[in-house]
Amino acid sequence: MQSGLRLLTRNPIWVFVAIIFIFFSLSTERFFDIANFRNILVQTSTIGLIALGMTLVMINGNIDLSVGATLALPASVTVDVMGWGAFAEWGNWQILPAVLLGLLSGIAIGALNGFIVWKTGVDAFIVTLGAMLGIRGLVFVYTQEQSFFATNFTYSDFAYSAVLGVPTLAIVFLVFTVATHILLSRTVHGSNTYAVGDNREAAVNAGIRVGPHMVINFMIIGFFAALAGITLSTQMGAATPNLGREFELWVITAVVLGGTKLTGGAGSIIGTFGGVLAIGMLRNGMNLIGVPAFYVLLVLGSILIFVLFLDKQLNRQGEEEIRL
Amino acid sequence: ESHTDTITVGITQNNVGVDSYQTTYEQAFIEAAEGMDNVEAVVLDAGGDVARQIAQMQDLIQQQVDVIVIWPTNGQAVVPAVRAASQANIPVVVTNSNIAEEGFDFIASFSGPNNVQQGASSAELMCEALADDGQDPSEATGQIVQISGQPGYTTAIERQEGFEDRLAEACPGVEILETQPGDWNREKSQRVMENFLVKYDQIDGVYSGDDNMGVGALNAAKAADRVGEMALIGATNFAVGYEAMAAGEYYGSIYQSPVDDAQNALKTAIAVVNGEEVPFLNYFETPKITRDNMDEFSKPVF
Amino acid sequence: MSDHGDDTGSVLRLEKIVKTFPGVRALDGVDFELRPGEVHALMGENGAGKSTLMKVLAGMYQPDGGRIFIDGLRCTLPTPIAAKEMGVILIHQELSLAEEMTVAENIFLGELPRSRFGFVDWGVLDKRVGDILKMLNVDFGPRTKVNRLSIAKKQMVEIARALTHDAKVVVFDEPTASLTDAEKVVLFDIIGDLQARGVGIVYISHRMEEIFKISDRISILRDGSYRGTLITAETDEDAVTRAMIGRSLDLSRDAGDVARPGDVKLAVEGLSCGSLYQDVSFKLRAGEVLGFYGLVGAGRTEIAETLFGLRRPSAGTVTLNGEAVQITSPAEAIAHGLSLVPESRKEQGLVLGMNCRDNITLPQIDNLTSGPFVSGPQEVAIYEKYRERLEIKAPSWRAMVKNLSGGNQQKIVIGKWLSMKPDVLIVDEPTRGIDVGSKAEIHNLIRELAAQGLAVIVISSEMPEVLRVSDRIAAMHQGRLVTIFERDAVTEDDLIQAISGIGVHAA
Amino acid sequence: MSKVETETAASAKGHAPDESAPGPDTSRSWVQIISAQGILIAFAVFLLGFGLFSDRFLSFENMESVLRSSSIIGVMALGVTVVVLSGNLDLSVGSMLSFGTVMVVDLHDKIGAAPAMGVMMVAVLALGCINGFLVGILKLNSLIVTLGMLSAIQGLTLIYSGGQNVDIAPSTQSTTWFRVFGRGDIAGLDMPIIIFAVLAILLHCAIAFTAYGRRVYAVGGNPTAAVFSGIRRGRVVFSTYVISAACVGFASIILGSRVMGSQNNVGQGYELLVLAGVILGGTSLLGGSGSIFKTVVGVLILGFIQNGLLLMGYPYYAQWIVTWIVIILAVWLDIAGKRGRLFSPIA
Ligand SMILES: Nc1ncnc2c1ncn2[C@@H]1O[C@H](COP(=O)(O)OP(=O)(O)OP(=O)(O)O)[C@@H](O)[C@H]1O
Ligand SMILES: Nc1ncnc2c1ncn2[C@@H]1O[C@H](COP(=O)(O)OP(=O)(O)OP(=O)(O)O)[C@@H](O)[C@H]1O
Ligand SMILES: [Mg+2]
Ligand SMILES: [Mg+2]
Repeated sequence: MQSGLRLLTRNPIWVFVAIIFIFFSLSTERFFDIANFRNILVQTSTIGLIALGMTLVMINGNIDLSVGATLALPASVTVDVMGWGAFAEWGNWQILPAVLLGLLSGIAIGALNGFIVWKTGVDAFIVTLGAMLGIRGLVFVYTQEQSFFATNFTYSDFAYSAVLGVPTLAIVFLVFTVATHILLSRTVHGSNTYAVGDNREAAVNAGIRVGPHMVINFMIIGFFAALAGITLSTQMGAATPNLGREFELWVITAVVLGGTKLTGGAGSIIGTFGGVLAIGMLRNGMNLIGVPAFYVLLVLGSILIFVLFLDKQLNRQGEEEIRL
Repeated sequence: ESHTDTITVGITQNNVGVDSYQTTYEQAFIEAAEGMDNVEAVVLDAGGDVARQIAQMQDLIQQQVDVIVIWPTNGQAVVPAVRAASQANIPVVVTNSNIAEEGFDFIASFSGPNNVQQGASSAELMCEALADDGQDPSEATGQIVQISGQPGYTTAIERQEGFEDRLAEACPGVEILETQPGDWNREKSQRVMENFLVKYDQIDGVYSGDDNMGVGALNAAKAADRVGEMALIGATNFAVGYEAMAAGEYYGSIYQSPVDDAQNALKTAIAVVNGEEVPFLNYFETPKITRDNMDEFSKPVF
Repeated sequence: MSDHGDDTGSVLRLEKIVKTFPGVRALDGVDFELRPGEVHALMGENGAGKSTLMKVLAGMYQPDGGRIFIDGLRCTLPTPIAAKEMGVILIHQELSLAEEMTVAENIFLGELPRSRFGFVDWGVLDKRVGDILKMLNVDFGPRTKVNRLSIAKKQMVEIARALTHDAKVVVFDEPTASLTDAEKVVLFDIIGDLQARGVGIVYISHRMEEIFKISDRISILRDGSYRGTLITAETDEDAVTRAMIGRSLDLSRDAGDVARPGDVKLAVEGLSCGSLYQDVSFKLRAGEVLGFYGLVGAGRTEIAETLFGLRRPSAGTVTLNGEAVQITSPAEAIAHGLSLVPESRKEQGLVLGMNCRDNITLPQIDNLTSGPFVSGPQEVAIYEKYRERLEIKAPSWRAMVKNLSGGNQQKIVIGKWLSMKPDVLIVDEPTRGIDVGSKAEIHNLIRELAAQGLAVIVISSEMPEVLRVSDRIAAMHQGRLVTIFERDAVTEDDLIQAISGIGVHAA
Repeated sequence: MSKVETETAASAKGHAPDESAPGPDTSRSWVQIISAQGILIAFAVFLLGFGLFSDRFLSFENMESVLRSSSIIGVMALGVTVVVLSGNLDLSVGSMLSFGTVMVVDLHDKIGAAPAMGVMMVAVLALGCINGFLVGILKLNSLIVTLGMLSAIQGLTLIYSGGQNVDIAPSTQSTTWFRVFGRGDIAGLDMPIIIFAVLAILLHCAIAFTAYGRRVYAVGGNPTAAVFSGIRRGRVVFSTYVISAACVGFASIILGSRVMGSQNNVGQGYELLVLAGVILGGTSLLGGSGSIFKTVVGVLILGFIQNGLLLMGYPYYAQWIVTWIVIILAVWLDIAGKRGRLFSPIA
């Protein structure tokens, strides 16, 4: 009981998830429906996958604002490569090298960001703010402002396929959620992720190779952004150069809602998963009950602030606290 | 099959609130739906984000609406979502800007303006404007600049394409000095135009992807005292463009009514549900408008 | 090999180490030698270069000149890892822990035991940490989160790290600054164990009694240069002090300053703050120094913070100059003539990235304006006054405080609050980490201020300090004020008994 | 972000304690020299470089054009600098600009220029107060609060305007004195530039030379120590958001007057450009170090990058890539100088 309570105060987001779940279930009969839950999972998978990587990077004490732009490049690369003449004879196998190249391009961008953060010592916020602009520029250079279209419908069929009634994209998301959870909570790399974010100097002094460690986490988020870009492009059967604009804001929102500290050193995948679900359910629920578009923005913004406030209240030490 | 009870029409729009056209469209659509007693509309807005539009398509499919109207954020990227709707036996009507050809098999109809044609019409206006008195428009010469819509969006791409292709045919003597995006934004295009004005000593004409940007260009030209040297031509006539035209500062534009656009889309959608025959490309008229013929048109409400 | 020289018996030898920072020559050709199984104390004033020398040794700074020999072999130590691999372990002056993580994770930070596929082997970890903690005789387990520990316990975690390695050299940089007496005993036992295993120990401290208790030799630094090595058994405190600061100290209390207390400045009645402390009452007169003595965690800091408007009392009254007051913010406290020299200079006392002058004038900046703008000359005048008075060593008022040594930083904080000309001055651990010379100065200063009519509260965990500066001493135990002793009528034993809760008879 | 603080503190050993008087210090490397005035040197190199490639670049006409188009972002960046100096962020300024501009333009024809400006200012300041209350008084994280406000204010704007563009009627456009702010000039110098310059000087003096400014730096440098020094931190933080909002109000007036109309998303994405300008100038996101003057330089560099590349005929997205590189290089050189070595010492 007590530990359950502690779990809740540490992840107040799940309280919130429960509240909106009940609210929407009562508001519209279309919400509480297996098919709708599948939808929510698929819809959140894009932001969700990136949020997994963002959790690692933020626990590390860094942040990645460039994920929205990063996502667009692998999406374009994948759809483009698939259409290359070299793979014309490969049939559906042409998807394989395309996806691999796409993932690689995302990982490379992550590595570049991480390497700059490591070697220059410039704050990740600044490095990735620049990258957010620059990488979008690269995407425009690469695509020449054009959208790419996947002529192979197998590619988009994948997005709408399901295994045992569960959409494949949802499965991909859930599998990676579990994998990242294990990585973070059970492995040495995970422990070091917390240590580096908690007290970077101490981590350096303790002999953790902080630089390469951070690069790896940036590569992981690059991988996840690429994966998200590719799954998104399977849903579209196409890639557009504007893909993923403002995603970084929603990803960060989800991760912070999930209880990860912006200063690093604390956070969890379970919390992030809750944060992602909360945003997904809010969006979906408001669509279903027909909240006018203008009010959706107002509601989402207010809720974000409210959850932050709630979190603060739950974690207060009460009247004895020093007032700074 | 016939629908005796209410017809539910789901619409997912591109980006309401980004400009008046889309907002007016939305209002007209809702009004038109309310005007029919057996129609119920579920109105969604994708906020310009493809991913969100796809999610909205899924939500509409999930709600099993009778017909979906989509204003694509991107003509190619929504094809699979449209396909999924058609596989769920929900007919889809595309509105305002068309989807890629690959998706034609999955839609019941397209209702909207012909953006390529609009670009072409603007090109013709440009030739006329640059021709000296009595000169044949095809003989016209001059140097012009182009301010395009937001890069990567279908409407912007189609208008630019239509304009450039037709201009090369209709008056090969007119040269496009440079093209820069104004992102459908008046302030942005004002800044772009300011740069053009510094860069080029002589600009004979400006083509803007819509009047909102066109008026931005006009503002800049006025501030530099150079309105006299150039002909300004836009598209999607806005109230501000109409007024500028009346004041003689703006040469011409393309008249496109969001109300027509919305009503056309809704009617097409209802007809599709009722199993009526509709043309596959259901364009509505978008005539040229200049100072000479502007009396024939009522001032746009947006 | 000629490099070997005559150091066959030494585990570590530093030769002519030079390290300059812009504007400061922190180390100017320092020699140092350490034998296996020896405790070698390193002493010197604040800013003498002790920590810098040890950071060079631990691979954190690269020397600009000089040579390092470990086990007679010349080596370079480009990184902390390299130093660790050479068997050199540094226990930092400032705590360096990952607060959100467990004790076990901190102790094995960077070296967590792995099972297959990079997973952490929690079983092995718990066992190894458990063994170490048993040796240290502490009351927390491997899975306790570090941010739940008191400062002293955190210090023990730092120390525990040193025991995970087969170290050749262990450096303790002021390890006892926040330890209780009981914890010190454990620490000295551990040092004894290490010694017995042939490990060389470098021990930095400003506390003479410790140095004389455990060290074999004492090396002395002054202004970055080496001033020789003394054999502990053959020297005395006075000699060491003279080597450090160039003169002897008179540690007796001035006879002339017997306080003639004036009016009651501050009266506290039944003050409580939740579980932190309860029912605290005392009176403080002008011209009087009231010492607060107790163990870490006894609640003294919290009382000070409450008086200063940083905590809301749950009960009780505070009377200032005969007037009941409710102070809800430091700004109000200052307006009432209160000053607080806080416990932690880095977190609470200083804006590290600001220069010395701006730090000192910060609380009164509103009064230093001419027209709408801050008046530079007025500010500099205040800075100069307190620099002279407190003998602050800084290149100029423009120096950022983060580049000053700990002791000089502390003086900046004291100067900042003295310059407010308060009625009531509260100083919390005023000499933590301060060298003997400066310490004596600060003590004299406190006495002097009292003689001028100030009412002073001194919170300290060092018995000699409270005894030296106070007129009366309030002993605290677990959030309760046990007794207030008259200084002249109290013995050390009385105090120890009072603060450890022995014989708490109805007072 | 605060973690980096420990790192920079640890690696700041190369920073000359006395910047204005180098004294006997002989160890200044080229990195330090460049970085001490790095941003100004970069600025000069930029101007010269572009000047070589385009003869129009250094013309008065072009300079004025760049200054004018930088003035809106510039005015906003002044306010954001104050917020950043006190250790927080303000990402809501873009939405707030949309809100202010839509409001002032919409009200202009309805209630007249002066009342419109007054009402808009009050409304925008109220939004600033909400930011200030949430971050300063409730002490919620500023990044998330202003991110939430970004979205909420966008919604408010759309609700206010019903999603319609707003315009000042063409008949009044040429007669209203409201046109002065965006289109007027004094002695040939455009009004937006003058407003930007005046606000920059005022704020620079307020931050660099007054007691208030000192408090802002102290709160940004070490909030806890500031409170212990009797500074009412909540009020200081609150006030920075009010200042930021006021700057947005001024920017809205310039924008509204310049365009004489507004869309609901005019300010979209401005928050990041503004922040880029602040960072480029060298103001630390950790708070406590930087200046208004630096921000002005940073914003102008952004403006000249955009303008120069355009004049040289590069596609618009080239400016994004160049901005990326310039931001990282500028900040890198800055901190490299402070720590005395080019690469981070972290292994
Ligand atoms: N990172 C740095 N940058 C500039 N100067 C420094 C730096 N670190 C130390 N110094 C200077 O080097 C000198 C020696 O400092 P150090 O910390 O070694 O003194 P210390 O003997 O350990 O003093 P304390 O007893 O106060 O801890 C001081 O003058 C200090 O100001
Ligand atoms: N039992 C405890 N568990 C966790 N933290 C503690 C405990 N006791 C004290 N602390 C923390 O240790 C720090 C020092 O203790 P505190 O300030 O309460 O005592 P104090 O009487 O002021 O003693 P001192 O002045 O010697 O530090 C405080 O920050 C407090 O939060
Ligand atoms: Mg030291
Ligand atoms: Mg204390």
